[in-house]
Amino acid sequence: MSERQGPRRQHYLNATWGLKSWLLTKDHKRIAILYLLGITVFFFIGGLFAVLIRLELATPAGDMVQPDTYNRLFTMHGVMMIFFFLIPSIPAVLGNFLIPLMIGAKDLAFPKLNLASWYIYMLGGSFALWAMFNGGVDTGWTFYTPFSTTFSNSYVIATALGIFILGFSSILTGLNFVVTIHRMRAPGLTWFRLPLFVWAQYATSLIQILGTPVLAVTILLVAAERLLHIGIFDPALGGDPVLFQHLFWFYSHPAVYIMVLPSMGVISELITAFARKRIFGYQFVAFASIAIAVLGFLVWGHHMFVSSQSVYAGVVFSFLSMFVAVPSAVKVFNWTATLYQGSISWDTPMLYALGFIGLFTIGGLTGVMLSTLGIDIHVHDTYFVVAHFHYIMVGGAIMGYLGGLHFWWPKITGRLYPVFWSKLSALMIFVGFNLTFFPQFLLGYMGMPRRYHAYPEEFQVLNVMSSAGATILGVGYLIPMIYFVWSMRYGERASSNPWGAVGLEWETTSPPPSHNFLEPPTVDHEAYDYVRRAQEQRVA
Amino acid sequence: MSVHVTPIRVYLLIFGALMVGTLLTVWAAFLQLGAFNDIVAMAIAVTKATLVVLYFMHVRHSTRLTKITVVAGFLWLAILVGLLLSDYFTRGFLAG
Amino acid sequence: MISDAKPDRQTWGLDHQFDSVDQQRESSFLGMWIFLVTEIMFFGGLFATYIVYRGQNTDGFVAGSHELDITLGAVNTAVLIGSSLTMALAVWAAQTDRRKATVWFILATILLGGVFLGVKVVEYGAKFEHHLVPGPEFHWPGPEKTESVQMFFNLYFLMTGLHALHMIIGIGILAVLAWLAWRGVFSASNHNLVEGVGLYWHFVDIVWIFLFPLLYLLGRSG
Amino acid sequence: MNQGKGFWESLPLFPERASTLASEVDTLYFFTVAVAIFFSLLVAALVLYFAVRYRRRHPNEVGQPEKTITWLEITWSVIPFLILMVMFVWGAKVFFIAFRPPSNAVEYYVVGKQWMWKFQHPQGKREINDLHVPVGQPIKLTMTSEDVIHSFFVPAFRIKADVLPGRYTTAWFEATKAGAYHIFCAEYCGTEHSRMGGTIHVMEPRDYEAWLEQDAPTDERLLSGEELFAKYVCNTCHYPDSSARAPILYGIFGEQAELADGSRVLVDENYLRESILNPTAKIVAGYQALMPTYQGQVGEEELIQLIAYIKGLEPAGGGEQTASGGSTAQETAP
Ligand code: HEA
Ligand code: HEA
Ligand code: HEC
Ligand code: CUA
Ligand SMILES: [Cu+2]
Repeated sequence: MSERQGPRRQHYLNATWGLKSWLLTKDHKRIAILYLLGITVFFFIGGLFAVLIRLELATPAGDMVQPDTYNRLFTMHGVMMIFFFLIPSIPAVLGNFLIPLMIGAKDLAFPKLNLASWYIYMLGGSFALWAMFNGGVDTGWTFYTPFSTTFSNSYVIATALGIFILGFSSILTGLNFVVTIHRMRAPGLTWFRLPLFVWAQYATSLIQILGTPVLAVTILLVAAERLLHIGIFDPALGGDPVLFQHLFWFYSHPAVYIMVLPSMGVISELITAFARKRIFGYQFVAFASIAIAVLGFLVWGHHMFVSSQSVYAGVVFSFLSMFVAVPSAVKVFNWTATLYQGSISWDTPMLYALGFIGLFTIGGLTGVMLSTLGIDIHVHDTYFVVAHFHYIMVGGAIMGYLGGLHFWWPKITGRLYPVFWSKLSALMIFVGFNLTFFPQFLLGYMGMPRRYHAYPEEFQVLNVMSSAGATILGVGYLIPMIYFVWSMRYGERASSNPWGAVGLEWETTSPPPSHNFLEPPTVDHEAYDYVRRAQEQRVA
Repeated sequence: MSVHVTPIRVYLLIFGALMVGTLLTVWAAFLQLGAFNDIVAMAIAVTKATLVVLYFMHVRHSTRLTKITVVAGFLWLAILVGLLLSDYFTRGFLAG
Repeated sequence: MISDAKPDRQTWGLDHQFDSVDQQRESSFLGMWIFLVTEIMFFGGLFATYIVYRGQNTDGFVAGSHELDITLGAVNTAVLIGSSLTMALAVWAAQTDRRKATVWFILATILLGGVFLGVKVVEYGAKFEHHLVPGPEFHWPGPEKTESVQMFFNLYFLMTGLHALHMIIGIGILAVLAWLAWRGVFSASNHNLVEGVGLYWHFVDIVWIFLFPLLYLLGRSG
Repeated sequence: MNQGKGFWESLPLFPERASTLASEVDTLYFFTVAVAIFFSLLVAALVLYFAVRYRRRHPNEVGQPEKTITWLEITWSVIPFLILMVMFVWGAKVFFIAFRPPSNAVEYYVVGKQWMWKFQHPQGKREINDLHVPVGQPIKLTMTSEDVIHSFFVPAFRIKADVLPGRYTTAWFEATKAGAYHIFCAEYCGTEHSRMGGTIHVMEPRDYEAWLEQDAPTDERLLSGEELFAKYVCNTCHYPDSSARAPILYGIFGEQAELADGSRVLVDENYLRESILNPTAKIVAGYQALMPTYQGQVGEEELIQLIAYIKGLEPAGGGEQTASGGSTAQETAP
């Protein structure tokens, strides 16, 4: 791998060899790569299900697969994408790799725990895969009772157990990050000198710590009810199915911010690096992350406006939902303002960042529409909701993930990827994405319910557009797969700072040495100080 | 960093208080207080838990960060229960 | 300059990622506390469920709670608080370099924990005999709706069961800890592990401090 | 269906509007869409403009130093917040309209079941998956499920409400336009969820009357509430001068019941349901817990009949005569 040019330099990738050196590694950078492998596999499995969903929906009659199969497809699509791909994606891959580098530490606070988290993640994933190969689950990713506890004839417990196990991985990762960010910062690196990605990860970790345990008990209760036939949520046995929904969304609404906050952190890094400018309103952006994490816990009831929850609770949750939008707006406006008078390059990561801003805004604004009570009555559980969350999760969170991957790939592997192909695929993803999901807003307002395997004929045109878009989108996702793998062997070597960005991670070599820094860094300036850097360069 | 060593006397004192609290809560459970029974029982439990947290778990002599962490834990639990009850308490208000 | 030759790196148990013993100590305690916060939320979900269902099935819950043995419950509370005391003393002993005392206090904690679990087994057994274990065998003769009473016992078994599971895990960890203490691993400058386990044990005690009134006492006067 | 239409006409972009609620929801929707479009375009335009206008011209260029402008931050927090508050208040208003049936609403019953909808008209006529209703008449649906959670959704009316097992939920609408509209089940409920639909036929009142006169299309006749009241021997305890033994049920609906523990509850469908299935949960003041539970004996549809019967019992004095007049007996359809 490294015998090609120049003297062989030791770095974390070639420090030791052999499978065992990877499977027993405690180096956060290697663990990040282990996660990258797992996550990519789950993404493509989830994507494969999406392809089948879109194929089925190309025609109104439910003719390609049986209804039961279709129900399994969207359930496993949702489960794979949310729990096994998006929630761990940025934290476990980029967060793991970058947090110690960005704060000038040798590793996370608990490296062994970090490795254990990966094994727990894989174990949870194996359970879910096992359930999948045995026939899957058909409850929807939301596992609503009493369907999931009493009526479904599928592998509910195995899948739920997979998610339960995975939850520990998520909790432990969050715990590790919080301790690391509190206790391991380099001398001089005060909170307000931290990169915003670190702030975002910190906020994310808080949600993982405070929310995930509630999901864990909820899953236990579902499993207990299903296994032992005791009534916990089943009204036939004296339970209340709406209580399940409360407990589920207490975790799962904040969880959507687990998915998007890290992505927002990445975007802050990308915008500053490619505008070569300190971010506009640093403190506001930093605190917005925390505000989103905290307020995110107060709004879960907006998923239950028509669930027979009390009308007054609905009003309270709608009111509170409006507050989450404000810190999100602050972020969007600050990113935009950062571009003003910047020095903007159109490198591939920046394309993703710009795409993120637009698509997240659309997704977020439609989210606000959903939290408006009068509208949600009509569009709840229709394709409007499906469009909303794909705009944020695919158009937003995944754009951030891919942008980040393209940005730090040279740091991670020490190689560059082909510019043309990367820009082409970014464009394809953007176009394909909008074609797939924009028609779904229209479908939703028309009244097409979600989780429908067959639908009335008048919805077909828009569905065909959506399926066509998904094809473009799918190919758009395959291309990076190919050139990333290609670049590891044939890519041009990257310098330690190929983008001319500031940040501690760019001050060490690409790829970094096992202990991250040859000299332990100290910090005496703010984040994103491009002006100072330019002056230093002029002096030099 | 100096480690604060709590003297044995304090531990025994707290233990005594917890025992008294246990007896008290059993005794109070049989008083006819109506809805106040629940409140008294919970108040005693909270007091006991606070003593354990502050002294057995040394939070009284811990860093501010630890204190914040503990408070956050209970605060979030309060959020869960509070907003949950906002539904259950107002069900059926809008009947007819 | 921080280098591998820094003196305190030679002290027992300073991991490579840390620069100093203090940093390591603070990190492990923060980690432990955060873990306990997750435990609060974990049991919190159960408490929330309990509150909601108690509101919906008050008569069934009151009737169910009358089936529990207050004496056993109170004795167990005392036992568990006692074990918290011995645990606290074990920490104290470790902090003040008393090796033997540390071992003995840990063993006492294990013993009390065992007593607690033993009493729990007796209580569970009685429920089996009286057909109060949720499931097909469940039988409730009283006028209250069977489902309501059964819901009480669902939660009773889930909450005390998960609590007992935490105790069992705790006892396992304590056993290892006792062995380490006996080997003389801990000292005035190195007792983080004892303290960490102590935090866990006290937390389990706190859970019981709430479970006892909620399950055994509420509605007794009515 | 789309024959003879051009592409744009066959591309449905907007649902039919056939209830009084529909225009309320649509107006609110247009407002929020306008807000969404405005901000999306604003952000997109600024991003693109800046990205072009300030593109990097030589490799070592850096951006201008940034300054924090606090008033700007406050402005762009407060303005969205105010807009959001407008959306919230307006949305809540529409929501209350949607969930508070007018007092002159006529009551229909809906039972959801994997995977069909069963309806019952106030006159006692029953249908499956098709529902016929008159134009211009507010209609309240009282709904329950026999198995899992379903959701009653009529896009053309802009109404949706989950239908839960074990309790009653409500929705209401007033149709404004004759025609046939989709009914969907909007809450995922298992295998045939996507086929758990039907059609709501909105008819001119005259046509509706005529339709009601026709023979019931359904098969076996269910016992009426009154008959069930006798079948389950409710009348052995609850009869007009039984007051010593069990409460009189005449005129209790919609009133406050006084309970043994001193509290009061509103007598609504869910209360009646609980009184029948779980009588000990709330004991009426002055009575013993004598009443047996009917859990497992009375089916969902029978329960609906019973509750409808009790609701129809006019206040005391009206006597037996009035009671059956207001009941669900099919024979007495006006
Ligand atoms: C990453 C994931 C993610 C994120 C970040 C969000 C963010 C938001 N979501 Fe979304 N949501 C989901 C994922 C996500 N959501 C999923 C998966 C579901 C479906 C679950 C299921 O049922 O399967 C869902 C469903 C969902 C519903 C339930 C719909 C229903 O089932 O009926 C609601 C209702 O309120 C909602 C609201 C919101 C709001 C208000 C935000 C806010 O946080 C958005 C804030 C952002 C902005 C507002 C944009 C930026 C602001 C500006 C540019 C300034 C101008 C703004 C104004 C003037 C308002 N979401
Ligand atoms: C992170 C989350 C995430 C992501 C990334 C996606 C990605 C996609 N989703 Fe999904 N989606 C959800 C989360 C996500 N989704 C959730 C939570 C639900 C709700 C589930 C529920 O109701 O319970 C849902 C539901 C959902 C539905 C609604 C189903 C229904 O209600 O009936 C649809 C329909 O179009 C859909 C489509 C898509 C498409 C086209 C993509 C595309 O972006 C995917 C593109 C990726 C690929 C296409 C993979 C690329 C790989 C290849 C092309 C190789 C394929 C290999 C072979 C063919 C051998 N999704
Ligand atoms: C054995 C006697 C008995 C029978 C049979 C009986 N009930 Fe009752 N019912 C009572 C008594 C006593 C009460 C008051 C105590 C209580 O609330 O449980 C009552 C209360 C009620 C209430 C609440 C009344 C209020 O004022 O709030 C309703 C409704 C009711 N019964 C309906 C029925 C129906 C319907 C049936 C038959 C399916 C029935 N009952 C059969 C004895 C009976
Ligand atoms: Cu019934 Cu979906
Ligand atoms: Cu949400």
